[in-house]
Amino acid sequence: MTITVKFFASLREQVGTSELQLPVTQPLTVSQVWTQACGNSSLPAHLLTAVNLEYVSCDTVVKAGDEIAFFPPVTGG
Amino acid sequence: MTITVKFFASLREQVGTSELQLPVTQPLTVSQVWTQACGNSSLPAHLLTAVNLEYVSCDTVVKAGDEIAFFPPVTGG
Amino acid sequence: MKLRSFRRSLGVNMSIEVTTKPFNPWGRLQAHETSLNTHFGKTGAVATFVGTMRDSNEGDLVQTMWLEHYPGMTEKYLEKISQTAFQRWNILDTLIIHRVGEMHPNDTIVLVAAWAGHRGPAFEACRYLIEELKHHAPFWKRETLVEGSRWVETNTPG
Amino acid sequence: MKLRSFRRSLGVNMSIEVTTKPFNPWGRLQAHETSLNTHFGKTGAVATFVGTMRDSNEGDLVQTMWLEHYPGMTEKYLEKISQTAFQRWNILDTLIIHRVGEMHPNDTIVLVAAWAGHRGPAFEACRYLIEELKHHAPFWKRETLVEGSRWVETNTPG
Repeated sequence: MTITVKFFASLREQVGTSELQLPVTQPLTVSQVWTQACGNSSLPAHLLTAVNLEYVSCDTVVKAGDEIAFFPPVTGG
Repeated sequence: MTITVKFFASLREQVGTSELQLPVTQPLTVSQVWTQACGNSSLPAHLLTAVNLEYVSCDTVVKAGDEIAFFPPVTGG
Repeated sequence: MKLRSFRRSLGVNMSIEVTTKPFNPWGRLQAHETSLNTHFGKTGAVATFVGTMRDSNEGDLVQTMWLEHYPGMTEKYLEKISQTAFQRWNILDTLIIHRVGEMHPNDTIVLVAAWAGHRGPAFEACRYLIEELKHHAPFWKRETLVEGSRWVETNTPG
Repeated sequence: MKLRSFRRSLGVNMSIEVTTKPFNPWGRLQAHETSLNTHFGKTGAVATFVGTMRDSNEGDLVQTMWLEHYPGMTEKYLEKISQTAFQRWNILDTLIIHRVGEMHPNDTIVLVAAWAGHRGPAFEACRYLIEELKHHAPFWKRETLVEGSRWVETNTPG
């Protein structure tokens, strides 16, 4: 039972990977996913978070099979 | 010594001509031009007026050689 | 009718055309951009508006439309609002093309475009130009319906 | 990348494309209009915005740009804002095309267009779409300068 964690743009470079699988044995918030995935640091306030391709707040609870993404402010268009 | 008086669109049809020459022997306001050109009626409030291709108010004074235009509200674009 | 094209110093470029001929707005935008060599790499944004003849108005089918204008004053007014747009916004180029004479449903009536470094000035200048044109430029529409014809009395509010 | 095109009932037409290939915005608008047979004579207005890569940013020359995105979420977000535009304004059709991958100065980055019966809804929907896209759609720009490269940190305010 895992979740997929994705990182984009400058954050992807900082984390050093674009994607990893995280085992989950209990419900986790997005903030807790960050902490587990990124070595116990707390989620930086400026980062954006999405679960299953939709923006969410950092206290959203995720479950096995979900795709969680972390990324910096967007700059398209 | 004359001025050119032009009419456009529905007003042109009502007046029955697109252009006429009006003799001038003294300074006239745009309103007075209308009255002389159009049989002593007073200038209808909804009409727009231009002198030498620029919008003016009806009390603007015109002189020989000027081109005065009267027309209804515009509907371009 | 001739193309009035103005190339001024200080990067002020405005083009105005009043034409009796049908025109393709996208082809004209393409051609205009091709001519903008001086803005290569400087233009970050272009906002455009294209107005097209609809086949009905106020509940009636419209078969053809006749667009009358005041030659001379029209061009002068469009030049004036283009100059004002350059004074108010940080823009690089403007283009206005307006059809006159007889036209049919789906024909392009008007094209307005504003090029700028950034999107705010491009949008604002484009909107300003079409609103000023609609409210003040001396054009008049006459519609031919299934039975009879009529002058259009007012434009749709912006 | 594939074209996501939606043809719904109730006259709701929205098209979204994310592409790695260079595209000509005016050619695409022309082609899109040709496909709009159902709106023949109904469209009175179209407002468009085209964003183009500039050759400098924050005072530095930019040689190439890399546009990263979040595949899947990007398209979903663009669909969402297109649907919202149809809910808020009386519009007939929308088109969004966004480039990703490597690009060069003067390349088109983004095209947004909204077709409507009248100009107010066309302008407002077009502006809404580009603002929402710029502020929230998951795209990121990385610029290659004469020396080195950097991620763009913020967009120009609208």
